[in-house]
Amino acid sequence: MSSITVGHAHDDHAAHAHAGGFLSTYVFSKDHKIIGLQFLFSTLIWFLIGGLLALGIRWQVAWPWAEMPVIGKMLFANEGGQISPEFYTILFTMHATVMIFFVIIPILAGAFGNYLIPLMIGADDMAFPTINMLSYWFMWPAFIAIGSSFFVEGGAAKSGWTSYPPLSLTDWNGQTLWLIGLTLVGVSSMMGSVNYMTTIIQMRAPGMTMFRLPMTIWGMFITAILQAFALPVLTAAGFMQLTDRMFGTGFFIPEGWSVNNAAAASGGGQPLLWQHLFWFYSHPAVYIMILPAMGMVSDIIACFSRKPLFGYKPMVYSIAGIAGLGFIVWGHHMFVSGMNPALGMTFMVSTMMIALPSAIKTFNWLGTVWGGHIQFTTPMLFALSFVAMFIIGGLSGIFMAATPVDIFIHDTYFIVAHFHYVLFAGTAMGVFGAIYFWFPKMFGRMMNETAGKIHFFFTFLFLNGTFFTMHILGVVGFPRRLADPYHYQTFHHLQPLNEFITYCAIGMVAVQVIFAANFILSMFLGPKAGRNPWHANGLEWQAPSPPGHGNFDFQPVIYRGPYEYNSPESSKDYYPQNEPPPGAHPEPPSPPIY
Amino acid sequence: MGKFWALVFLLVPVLGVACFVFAPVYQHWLPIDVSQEGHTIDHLFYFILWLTGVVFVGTEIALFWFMLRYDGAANRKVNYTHGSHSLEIIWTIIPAATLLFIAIYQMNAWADSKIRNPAAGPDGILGTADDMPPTVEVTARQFEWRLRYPGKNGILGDQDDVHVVNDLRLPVQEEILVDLKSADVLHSFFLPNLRVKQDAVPGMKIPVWFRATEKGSFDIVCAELCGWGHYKMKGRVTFVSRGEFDEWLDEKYREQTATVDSQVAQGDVE
Amino acid sequence: MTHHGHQHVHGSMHDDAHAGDHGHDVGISKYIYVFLALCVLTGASFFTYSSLWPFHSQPAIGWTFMMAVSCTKAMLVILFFMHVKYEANWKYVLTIPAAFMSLFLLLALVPDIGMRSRWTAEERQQFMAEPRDAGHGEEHPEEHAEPAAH
Amino acid sequence: MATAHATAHDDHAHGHVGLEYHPGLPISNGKLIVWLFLSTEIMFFAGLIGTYIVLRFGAPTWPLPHEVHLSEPIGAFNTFVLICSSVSVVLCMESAKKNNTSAAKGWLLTTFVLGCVFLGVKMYEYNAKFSHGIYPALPHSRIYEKANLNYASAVRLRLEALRSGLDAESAAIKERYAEDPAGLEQNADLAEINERLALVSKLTADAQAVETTAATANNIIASRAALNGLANKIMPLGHHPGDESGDAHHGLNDEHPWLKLPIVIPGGNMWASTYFLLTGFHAIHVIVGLIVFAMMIPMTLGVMATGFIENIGLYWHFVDLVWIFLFPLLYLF
Ligand code: HEA
Ligand code: HEA
Ligand code: CUA
Ligand SMILES: [Cu+2]
Repeated sequence: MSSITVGHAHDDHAAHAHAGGFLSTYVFSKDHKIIGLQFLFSTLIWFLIGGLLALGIRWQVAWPWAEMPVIGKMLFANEGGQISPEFYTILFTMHATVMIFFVIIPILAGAFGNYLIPLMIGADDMAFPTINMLSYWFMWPAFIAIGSSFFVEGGAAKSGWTSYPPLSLTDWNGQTLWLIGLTLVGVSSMMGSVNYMTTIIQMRAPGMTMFRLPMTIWGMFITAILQAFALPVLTAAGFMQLTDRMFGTGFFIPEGWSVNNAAAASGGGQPLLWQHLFWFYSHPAVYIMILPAMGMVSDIIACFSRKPLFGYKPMVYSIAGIAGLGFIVWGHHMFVSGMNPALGMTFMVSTMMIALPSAIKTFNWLGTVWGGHIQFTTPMLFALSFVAMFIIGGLSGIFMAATPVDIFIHDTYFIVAHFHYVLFAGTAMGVFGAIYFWFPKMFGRMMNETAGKIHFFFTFLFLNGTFFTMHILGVVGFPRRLADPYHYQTFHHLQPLNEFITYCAIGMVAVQVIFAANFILSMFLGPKAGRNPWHANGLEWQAPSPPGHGNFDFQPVIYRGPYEYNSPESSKDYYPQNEPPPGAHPEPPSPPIY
Repeated sequence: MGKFWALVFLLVPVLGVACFVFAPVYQHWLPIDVSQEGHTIDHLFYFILWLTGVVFVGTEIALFWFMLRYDGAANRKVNYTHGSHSLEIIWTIIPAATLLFIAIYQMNAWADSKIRNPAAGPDGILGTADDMPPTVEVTARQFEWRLRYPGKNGILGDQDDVHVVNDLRLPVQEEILVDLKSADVLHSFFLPNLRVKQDAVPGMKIPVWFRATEKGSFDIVCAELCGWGHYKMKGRVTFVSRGEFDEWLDEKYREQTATVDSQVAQGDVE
Repeated sequence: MTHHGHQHVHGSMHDDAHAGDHGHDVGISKYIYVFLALCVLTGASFFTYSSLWPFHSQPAIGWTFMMAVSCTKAMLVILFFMHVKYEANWKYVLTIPAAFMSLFLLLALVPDIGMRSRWTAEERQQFMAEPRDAGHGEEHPEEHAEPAAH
Repeated sequence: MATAHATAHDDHAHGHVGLEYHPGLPISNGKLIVWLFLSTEIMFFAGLIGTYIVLRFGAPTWPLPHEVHLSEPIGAFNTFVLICSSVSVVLCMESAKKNNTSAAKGWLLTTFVLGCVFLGVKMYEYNAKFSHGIYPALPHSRIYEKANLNYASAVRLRLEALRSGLDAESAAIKERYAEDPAGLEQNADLAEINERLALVSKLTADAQAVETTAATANNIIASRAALNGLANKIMPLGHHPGDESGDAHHGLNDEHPWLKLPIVIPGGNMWASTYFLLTGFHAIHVIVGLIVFAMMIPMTLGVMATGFIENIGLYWHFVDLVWIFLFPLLYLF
């Protein structure tokens, strides 16, 4: 008997089966699914804000000092509707801060991690629901700190998302709020990550061995480890910067340092110390921002290729390899920073080596598609584009890993192209795919496929128009973080290209309306999904859609890995993880409990 | 639909390659290189461009081909497999070897541009008699480049120094040694046409060296965020012959002493 | 609030956790011995401060000694007070990577921060303390460029 | 591995099924999450202590403990206090295991008191620094890295400020006694102010002399000697064998604490930055532990509570561990 059929009566099992009141059910909920959705909605709103900030950047770079249409007069009345150079620095600093700390990291770990981990491993919730709830609510003071920093005197942080001292020590209050906000995000992530690790280690369903975990869970698990080991170092560094700013310690400033003829500070430290500590976190952080997406994409690709994931174990090992190597390559952000050049040499070698596990992953994705039975659904298109785009972003990383080449392209748009390819074209596309894929589970309804495909098509086109051309800018040496690049003769002739990029960026943000409409309308109007609309194998698909409190209306018992599509053992083209093999056990070891 | 999507994905390598083919035609390419060593960096860039280009086209075309070929609508039989050991080994070893090769191949260029400091002189040891004195000291500050030449006696830090702002003149065809400093925050001394870039760090004096092969005037770009005026921290570097350089330096020195003298005469100097 | 919270009390697992413990449970005396050892070791590192310590002129010896003592103390606390001696192998999975990562961070900081006076600007040297043994005798020529120019 | 049958939820009020799990480790979830949390703490302190180590050993020089009023015996005493509290926590757990609740409560209170003693001593130590002008930075800090002209002029400025303050004070007193010359004569405050003014004028003269010598001396050695002499008079540096109290310098600042003149401590600023950062974060961890202990005081510490006591104990031992390294690094190196 297939356990999928068990408990069909519970399909409409509501998330609020028990009397708890609106507040404790939807607001201060301890249910991992509600918390996951809370993260999802918050991050999508920040995504929109981050995207609008990006348009501000693009506007200025394409038409420096031109008056912004319509909203310019509202926002920058004092400057006659133009962006001031100072505001430009705020724009990219906050764009990056929002995108990285309030969108990508929380949407991966907070939204999908929360929603999927217990469901995919067969648990009824996280190990510590209260800590889980707190990890969401710790985001709010951070949202407020960062959101309000736009309105404090001097404006929001403006030293770049990397916040290099001593510049960041001369900044106004915005920087203090930035540091506080980041510390709070850090606390939230810490609580999340220790909880996820505990849950994954301890609360797997019977039969769910580590090597039967879906790649999503592996991605989340390794990400949690990365967070746990890397983030505290950033927190420590953040506190040092805070004391440098507020109590006058001198960790990041040399003796006798003074700016604007102020009295010499006591100092005794070194600006490079921040860079080391910052990148010791932030390099692993870039993998924090991609490993969960890689995991989710692996699941989606296998599902819609109707074929087992190619090389499951190598995939797992390469995630672990990326994580391990990720800790010893941070210096590649500092090749021209004044770092000891001998150190640069060692970081160069380790950086080259980190491309290796990524190569293994890429080839295994291709291997999965090869010989499959591809269903071109929206999530699949996004997942395939993740692979196509990650290759571009990864390969541009090789240029920068080559130290001599990095001398030229460091801090040019080549870098901007690189990280938007991995972050936006990679992770964000993966996230879109994941939203389309798990939406039916989250809301019990399907998203509109046609709208999804239109969304995909234009996003894909505009995204490449925006970011691929940035490589070319970088090859000319066009520097990043520049309010008016045409100040320099060398870059005069690049303006048409920049205008083209801006048009594409506007288009890209505009087509997200389709996504937003599709998302919101489908929540209420989409066709009912049923438990397993994609005929996928994962355990989450055997639970009701949306799953009720406690997730499962039967006791999951796992018999195989999550990728048995078209297995000769099964008559269907899928073979859920908890379906008993024919003959072996007529009944699951523990009968379903209601 | 599969065919359509496959073709959309085919656009990526096609347009990508086109982008890199046409960019040089429209001068959207590496700025001209007037340095002795810059060509090694350019060479490495091209080398990596070709290598990654091949990998890029190969993988993207493979993806396109699989999408086209294994479209579910065609209802072919699925190739049920969990992977292949030998394939895994192949695609681990080949990239590993390639990457290791690039890593080793570039070391020399890195050493030339950041490790083999000409200040050490022919014997390669700092602090000996044959040390090379710096040609100029560049101090970055918000938002300008302060330049200090050692003057006639070749010693920095005395009355003889010549001070200039933003207008860096240097002799062509000579090894130039710059002492790079910062007076306030981080900046970066970027000479796109010489493939030179080095951050200026407060409290540090970092050696930078290069040799220009052609006369001409080029941008000095500040490539590290240094505040609201980062975008306008522009300087010019002009390479002239040795004779012109000496003349110019003399003239600057005369101008400078003249202004100091007149200020002293007017009692302007504290 | 009517919410009960989801404190997972894993009763049976708790027993498992101490299954291996029973053989070692020699009671309080074990802790007393460890306590005494810790006191003695604290005394030992404190001894480096007394005038009887023979290596005052070679601080490196004292440092090494003290770090060895601290590591021993740390081991005692971890093994006995934190019961790690009685835990299964998972303890290595947690502690070894953390130890390696912190060491690597430290090592990578040495060439830049530990040797930060390598490429020091004169402006910094003006304000920087001098090495103690440099004394008042030999002076660095650059240091002459002090405020005299005011 | 054998499947441990663990019931996830003890409350069945929610009306959903209790699921069976296949735990990976033979420990409770609580203990696991505490251990994971502690590994993040290891990295946190690795960042802090690592920073300290590289900054300290890369510094051109570092103050001797006495120069910054650091007392090794006090540090050793505090180490001892923390070790005792570590023992009392394990004893608390052992008692709880045996269901001896009153003994457990006793050991808990002992731990709590020991933690408070540690913090008290820490406050006393901080105070010793603050009262000598050892802060991380201006405006409170009086530390200068070397005796140069900057320093000499800072001394002069401080003396000038003192003089104008004293002048104002004496003028105020004189005004108060304007109609009472006899009372004015007997006023002890005024006498003291005059005494102080005399000292300040003398010192000002000295400082000015040093400044002129330093600025005009054609030989660096003479200039240096003059400046160092001034600094040494205000606060003598170096190790003084025999004065074990750590507080027995005899400079002007010690003889006349109201002077608060700038002092020269080579490496003192970085020392203060790192010392306060490391001990400060350690103290914060102690405080967090104490808060939890305080919350446990009303609890029944029986067998049921052992898991909880073990977990907070793990945390407390970790705090102790950090101190085990901080003590030699900060006090004895
Ligand atoms: C998700 C985020 C993410 C990811 C995954 C990566 C992945 C990589 N990154 Fe990137 N990086 C960033 C985000 C990311 N990066 C960000 C945000 C910055 C800038 C921060 C800032 O300054 O603001 C940055 C900056 C950055 C720099 C610093 C540049 C500079 O400032 O000068 C460098 C230098 O080495 C680098 C290298 C790499 C490398 C080698 C990889 C590798 O992991 C890539 C490996 C993948 C592949 C190589 C492709 C697939 C492989 C094959 C198809 C096999 C065959 C390939 C070969 C044989 C070559 N990155
Ligand atoms: C995850 C990270 C991320 C993402 C997604 C993006 C997205 C974009 N970025 Fe950004 N960017 C960074 C991270 C990111 N960026 C970082 C780290 C920097 C470096 C900053 C620094 O130098 O310090 C940077 C810098 C940077 C620059 C360089 C500025 C400079 O150096 O001067 C530029 C310039 O063009 C740019 C442009 C864009 C554009 C056009 C997008 C577009 O892709 C944006 C498109 C936006 C959307 C598509 C949002 C749509 C909204 C939704 C989908 C929500 C739907 C809503 C509901 C359902 C309610 N970015
Ligand atoms: Cu100077 Cu940017
Ligand atoms: Cu990186």
